[in-house]
Amino acid sequence: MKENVVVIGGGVAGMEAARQLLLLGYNPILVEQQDHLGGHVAQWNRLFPDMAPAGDLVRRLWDGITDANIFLETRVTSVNRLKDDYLVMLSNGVSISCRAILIASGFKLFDAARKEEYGYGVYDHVVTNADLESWFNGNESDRIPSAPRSVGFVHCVGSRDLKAGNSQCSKVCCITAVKQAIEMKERFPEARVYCFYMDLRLFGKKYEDFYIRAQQEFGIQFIRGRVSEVGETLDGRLQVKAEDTLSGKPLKVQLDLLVLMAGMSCNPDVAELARMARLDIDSDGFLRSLDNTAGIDVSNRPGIFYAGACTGAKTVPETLGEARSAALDIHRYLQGR
Amino acid sequence: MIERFSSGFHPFVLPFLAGMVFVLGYCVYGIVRILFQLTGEDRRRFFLSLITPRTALKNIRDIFCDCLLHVKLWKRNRMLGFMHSSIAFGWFMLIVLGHVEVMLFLPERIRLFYYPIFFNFFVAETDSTIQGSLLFFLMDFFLLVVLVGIALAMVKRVRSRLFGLRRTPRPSLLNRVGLYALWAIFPLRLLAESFTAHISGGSFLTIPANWVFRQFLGNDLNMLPTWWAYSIALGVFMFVLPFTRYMHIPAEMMLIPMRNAGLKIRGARKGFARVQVYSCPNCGVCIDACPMSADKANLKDCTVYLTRQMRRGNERRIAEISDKCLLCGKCEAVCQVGVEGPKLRLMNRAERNYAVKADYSGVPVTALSEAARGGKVLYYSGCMSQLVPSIGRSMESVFRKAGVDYFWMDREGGVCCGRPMMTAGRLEEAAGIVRKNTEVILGSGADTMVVSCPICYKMFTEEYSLPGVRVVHYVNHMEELLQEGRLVPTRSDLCYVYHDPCELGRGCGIYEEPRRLLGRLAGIAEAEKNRSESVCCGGSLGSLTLTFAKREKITKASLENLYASNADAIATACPLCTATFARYADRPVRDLAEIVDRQTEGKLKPAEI
Amino acid sequence: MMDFGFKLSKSATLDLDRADTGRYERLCALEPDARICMNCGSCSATCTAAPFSGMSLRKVILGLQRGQDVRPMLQGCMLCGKCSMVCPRGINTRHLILTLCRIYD
Amino acid sequence: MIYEGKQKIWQDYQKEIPDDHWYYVRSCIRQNFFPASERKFTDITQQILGKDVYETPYHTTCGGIAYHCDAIPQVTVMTIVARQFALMTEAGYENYVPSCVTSFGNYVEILETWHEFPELETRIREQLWKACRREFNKPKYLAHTSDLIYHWRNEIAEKARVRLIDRETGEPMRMAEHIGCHYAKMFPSKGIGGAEYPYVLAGMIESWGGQVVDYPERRHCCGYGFRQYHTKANRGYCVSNTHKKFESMEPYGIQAILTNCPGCCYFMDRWQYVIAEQTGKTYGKDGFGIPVFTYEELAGLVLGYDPWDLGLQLHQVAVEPFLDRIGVEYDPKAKYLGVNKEDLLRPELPVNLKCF
Repeated sequence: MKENVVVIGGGVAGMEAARQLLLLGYNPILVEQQDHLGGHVAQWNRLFPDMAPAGDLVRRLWDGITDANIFLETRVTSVNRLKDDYLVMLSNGVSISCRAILIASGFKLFDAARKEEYGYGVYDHVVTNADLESWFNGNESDRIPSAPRSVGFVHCVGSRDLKAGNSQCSKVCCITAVKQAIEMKERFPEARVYCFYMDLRLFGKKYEDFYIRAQQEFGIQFIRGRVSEVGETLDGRLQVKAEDTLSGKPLKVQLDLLVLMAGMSCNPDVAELARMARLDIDSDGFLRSLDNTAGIDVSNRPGIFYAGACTGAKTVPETLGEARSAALDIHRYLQGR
Repeated sequence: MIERFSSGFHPFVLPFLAGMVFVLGYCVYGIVRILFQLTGEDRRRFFLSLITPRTALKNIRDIFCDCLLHVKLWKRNRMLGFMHSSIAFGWFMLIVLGHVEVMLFLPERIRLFYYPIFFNFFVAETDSTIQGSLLFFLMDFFLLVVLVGIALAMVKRVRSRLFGLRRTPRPSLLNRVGLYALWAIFPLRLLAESFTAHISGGSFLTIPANWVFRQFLGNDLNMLPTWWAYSIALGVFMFVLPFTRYMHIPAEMMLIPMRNAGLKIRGARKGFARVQVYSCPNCGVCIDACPMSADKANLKDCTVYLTRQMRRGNERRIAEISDKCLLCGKCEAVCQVGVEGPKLRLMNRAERNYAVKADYSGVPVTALSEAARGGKVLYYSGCMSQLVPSIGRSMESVFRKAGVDYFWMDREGGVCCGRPMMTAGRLEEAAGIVRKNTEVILGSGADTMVVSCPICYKMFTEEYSLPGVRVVHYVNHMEELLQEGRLVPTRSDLCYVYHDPCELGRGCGIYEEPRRLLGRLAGIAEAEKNRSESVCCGGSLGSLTLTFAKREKITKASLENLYASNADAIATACPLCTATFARYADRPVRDLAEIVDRQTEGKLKPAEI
Repeated sequence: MMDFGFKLSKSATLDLDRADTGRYERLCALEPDARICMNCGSCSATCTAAPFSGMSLRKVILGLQRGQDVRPMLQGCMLCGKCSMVCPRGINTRHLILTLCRIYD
Repeated sequence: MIYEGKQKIWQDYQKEIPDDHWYYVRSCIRQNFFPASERKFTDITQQILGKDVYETPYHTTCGGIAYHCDAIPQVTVMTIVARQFALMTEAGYENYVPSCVTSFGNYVEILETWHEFPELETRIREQLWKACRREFNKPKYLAHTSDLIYHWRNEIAEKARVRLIDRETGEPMRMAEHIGCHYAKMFPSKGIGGAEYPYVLAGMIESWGGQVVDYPERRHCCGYGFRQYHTKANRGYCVSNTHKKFESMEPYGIQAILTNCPGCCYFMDRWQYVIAEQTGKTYGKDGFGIPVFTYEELAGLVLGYDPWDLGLQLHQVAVEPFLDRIGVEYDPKAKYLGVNKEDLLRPELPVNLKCF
C-alpha cells in the first residue's frame, strides 16, 4: 500500500508535485476546488519568454498524473493532527489520513476594480492581463476594440501598492506586459503601444532580450510613470494621465484599450486553511515559510510543505522548481531523514 | 637599313593610333580640369615648384623611383617589386629604345609616334650593323623582362600570397579587359616581331622563335594578323585605360609633383583629391592593412574601394566607406602611391550639411580660465581619460613626486579638444571648440601644457595656435622629468608590449619616445606589426558608423597582434586604446602614465610632496 | 482683452496625441538603435558638454519621442564620444547625434 | 461607460447618516460668496423637511482655510476644532454637519489623526481646557451638508415643484457634478460613492430628474487651490486648471454644474468670466457660461424657491437660460433688488461673457 500525500491545489505547482510524488512511489491525492486542473496557467495563452502555449504545459503535467487520485470541485473542510498523522476531511465526504500535506493553493489575481481610478468595470475598454489572455485564447470580448489605434499597459496594478493591501512586487507583470504588448503589436502593427511602468523588473532569463525586442522590433514605448487616473472621452476612448517621470512632466494620451497588469495577491481561502492547520501567515497575507532563503517550501508545522505562489508571487519555472523540491522534501520527511 | 613601306604607314597601326590619341586627349583634358580646380594659390605653388630646380629634380627622381623602379614596392615585397618594376621599367625601356632606333635609323620618321612602337614591321635588315644588333638585343632583353613580369602578374592573380598579399580587390569588368589587354600586348609583340624577324631582323628571342614558327607554319601569312592583334591590344588597353586602375600610371606622374609642391587636399572631389583617387593602382595592399578587415563584413570598405567608388560616383557607397573608417591611417602608411585615404574620407564627411549647427556660447570661458590660473604647467587629460581614471591619477602622482607646479584643467570636465568633431567632418564646429579652448588656455597664464591623450595632442599641435604655451606630450614630459633626475626609475620585471596608438604614431610620428621611456622602466617587446604598421585597437572615434558590437573583432585582432610578442602586459599611451583593450584583453593593459607612476620614485621625500 | 494681472499659463502636460513624433520616427528609420535607449542616463552623466549646455542625449531621445524641440540641447554637443563608450546598450550615440543634426530642417 | 460598474462602487461607499438632530456649522467664505445657500439649508431642512438642525452664533472658523494656506499649524487647527466640538457637546448634539467641504475634510482628518495618535487628542483636550475651560465629546456622526441633502434627496424630490427636465424637449438636463477635493480624496471611505466616482451630487441630480454627464477631467481640481490663489503671482496657474476642466467639458453640452464646495462653486463660476475676458471663449450656449450651482440652490430651485431669493443674482454666469429651460418662473426686473425691493443697481456687464 502506497503512502498517501494530500496535495491541496491543482495548479501547476500541485500537478508537478503530484507527478514527482508518484515517481517517488507515493499516492498523491490532489484536491482542487475548481472543475479543472492547471489553475491560472490553464487560463493563459502563451508563456514568456519562449512563447510556448500554456496549454501544452498543463497537458504535459496532466499526462504525468493520470495515476494520481484527483478530486475536482472539492475543498478541504478540516485538517486535524492525530499523533504523527493528519486527518484531512474533504467536502465530498472523503477523509484521508496522511503524514504529509503539500499546500499549493496558489494566488488570487488582484481584483483590478479595486483600483477605482483605472475604471475597470466602469469604462468600456479597460481590461486586465487575464482578460487579454482569455481573448488571446479565442474568447470573444466586446471590451477589446476590433482595430485599436493605441493600446496602453499599466504595470503594477495592485502590486507594490500599500493602499491596495499588496506591498510586494508580483514579479511576473513586467514581463507579462512586455509579452502582451508584443502580442498586441503583432496583431495590430499600426497601433501605438505604451507600457506605463514604475520600475521595469525584468530579472529572469531572457527577459531583457524580450524587452529589447519589444523596443527594437516592435517600437513599444515605455513610459516611466504610474497611471494616476483614467477618464472616458465622448467617443468612448480612454484618456490616461500619468507623469512622465523621465521628462518630469505630466502626460496624457488617449487610448482605445487599457490593459491593467493585475498582480498576484494572496489566496483568501488560505486563511481558513492556515487556521485549520495552525500555519503562520506572513505580513503580506501569504503563507509564511520557515525561512525565505533555504526553506521556502517548509512550513512551521511538521509534515506540511508549500509549493508555488501560496508563499508569494512566483513565475512558472520557480513554481515548478519549488514543486519538485517540495516533493523531495516530503520524500525525505516520510523516510525519516 | 631599308624602309619596307615608302609611305611609312600601314592600316594596322590605326587601333594603336586611335587609342593613343584618345588617352593623350583624355589626360590633357584631365590635367587642365584639375589645374583649374586648384585654388589660385595652390596652382601658383604647383607651377612654381615645377620650375624650382630642387623640386623639379625631386619630381624626376621620385617619378623614376616610384613609377618605374617601384622602389617602395621592392621594400615591401621583392616579388611584388620585381613584377611591377619589370613591367614598368621594361616597357619604358622598350619605348625609349624604340625611339632610339627610329632616331638612329630613320630620324625623319620620329614624328610618327607609332613608328617606334612598330619599328620592326616597317624596316628590314636592321641587325646587320653593330648598333642595330645591339639595339635588337636590348629590345629582346627588355621584352623578356616585361614578359617575365607579365608571367608573374599571371601567377599573382591566382596565388597572391606569394606576393605578400592576402586579399586583393575583385577587378571590375573593364579592369579585366584592361588586364587581359595588358597581358596580351607583350606576348603579341613577341609573336609579331618573331614572325617578322626574318625580314626585320631580331635577336635572341625573336630569331629563334621565327625559326621555330617557320618550321611549323611555313609562310608569312601570320605576320600581318599578329601585328594587327598587337596594335589592337595596345589600342584596347589605351581606350579602357582612363576607366581602369591603369589610370594610375599617368595620374601618379601628376600626383608626385603635386605632392612635392606641398599641395593639400582641400575638397573631397576636386583637384588634388581627384589626382589621388586616380592614382590608386588598386593593388589592394590597404585591404590587408586595414584593421577593419578583421571582420569580413568590412572587406569592401578600405581605401581601394573608396577610390573605386569615388571614380564611379556611387554616393551611397562613398558615404558608407567614408563613415565607417577608423581613420587609423594605416592604409596611407602602407600605400605605395601615397593616397591619403583618411583625408579623402574626412573631406567626404566634411561635404555634408548639418541643419543643427553647434552653439558653444554657453562655455564659460572666463570662469574656466580663471579657475585654471595658478599652475605654470597645465595638465589636459582629455574627455576619454575621464573614463580611464588611472591615467589622471597617475599623472597627478607623477607631477607631485617630481615637484611640478601643475593644474589639472579638465579634472572636473572641460572643453573637448575638438578632434572628434573634426574627424566627423564638422570643421566649422571643431574650429568653434578650438576657439573656446584657446581662450581658456591663453587666459590661464600657463606656459606649458601637458597632454596625455594622443587624440588631443594631435589636435593641439596641428590645429591650435597657442603663443607662449609649449604643448608637450606627457611621454616627452615624463622623459624630461626622468632625465632631469626629478623622477628616479626602478625597473620592473614585467615585459610590456607597446601598442602604438594611431593618433600618436602615424598621427604625430611619435614612435621611439614611448619605447625609450618604457625601456627604462620595464622589459619591452614588439608586436608582430608595430610602429607605422601598428594595428588600430578598434575603439577609434574616427569611425562614425561602426557600432560597439562591430568593433569587437577588430579589437581582438589588434590584441592578437600584441599577444604575438608573448609580453606579460600591454602598454599604450592612449586612454581610448586602454579602455578598448581592457574590455577584451587577457592580460593587464596599462597606460604609460600608470607604468611611470608605478616604476618611479620622486627625489622629494614623501613629506615634501 | 482685459488684464487681470495674471494669465492662463501654457499647460506643461505632454499630450502624446498631439506630439509630433515624425522626427523621432525618421531618426528610428535611420538609426534603429534609437529605439533601444532605456533612459539609464549614462550618456548624460558622462557628457562633456552637459555642464555648459544642458546637453543630455537621454533627454534628446525622450524629447523626440514626446515631440519636443531638442535642438538647443543638440547644439551643445562636442561629439567627444564619451557617451558611446558608456552606453550599456551599445548605441552608436555619436552617429545618432550626427544623424539628428542632419534631419532637422 | 458601464453604469452598473459605477453602481457597484457606490454600494461600497455608503455611510450611515442619522435622519435627524444635527449640529450645523457654517463656512467662512460661503457666507460671502453665496450667503443665501447656507440660509436656505436651514430653511429647507427645518421648515420643509422638519428636521432638527441646530446652530449657534458662537461657532467660528474651523481653521481649515488658514491650515491649507500654510498660515497656522495643525495643532492650532485642532484646538479650534476642539472648541467647535465643545460647543456641539454643550448644545447636547452628537451629529455634526459643516457646510464647507474643506471643513468637512479638516474634521475628518483631525478625527482620523486623533484615532491614530490618541496622545495628540489628550494634548488638545488639555490645551482647550487651559485656553477656555471647555470639554468636548467627539461627534458620533460627521457629515457634510451635501451628505444630508443627498440623504433627503428623495423627500425633496417628492415635494418638488420643478424637475431638472428640459421643458421644451422633455429631455433630462445634462449636468456635471464637481466634488470638492477635500470631500473624499483624502479619505475615500468618508464620502458617499468614494473618491473616484462620488455619488453624493450625482444622486441628487438623478433624483431630481437630471442626467449626470461624466467627462475626462471630472476629478480635476476647480483651480482654487488655497495658497495658489491667495498668492497673486500664482493665480494664472489657478485659472489654467479651471480652463483645463472647461476645455475637457466643452464637447459634452453640459447645461449646469452642481458643486458641493464653497471654493469650487465660486471659482468655477468666476473663472469663466476671467477666461472669457482673456481668451474670448465661453462654454455655454450662445455666448453664455455654464451656470454653477450649490446643492442648496439646486434643491431650492427644485422646491420652487424664487431664484433671487436663493441668491442666484450673485452668480457671475447668467442662470436665466437654465431657469428658462427647466421652467422656473422669475421676474427679470427683480434680479438686482435687495431687501425691501431696494435697487442694488445693475453691475457692469462683462464684454465677452453674456450676462443679464
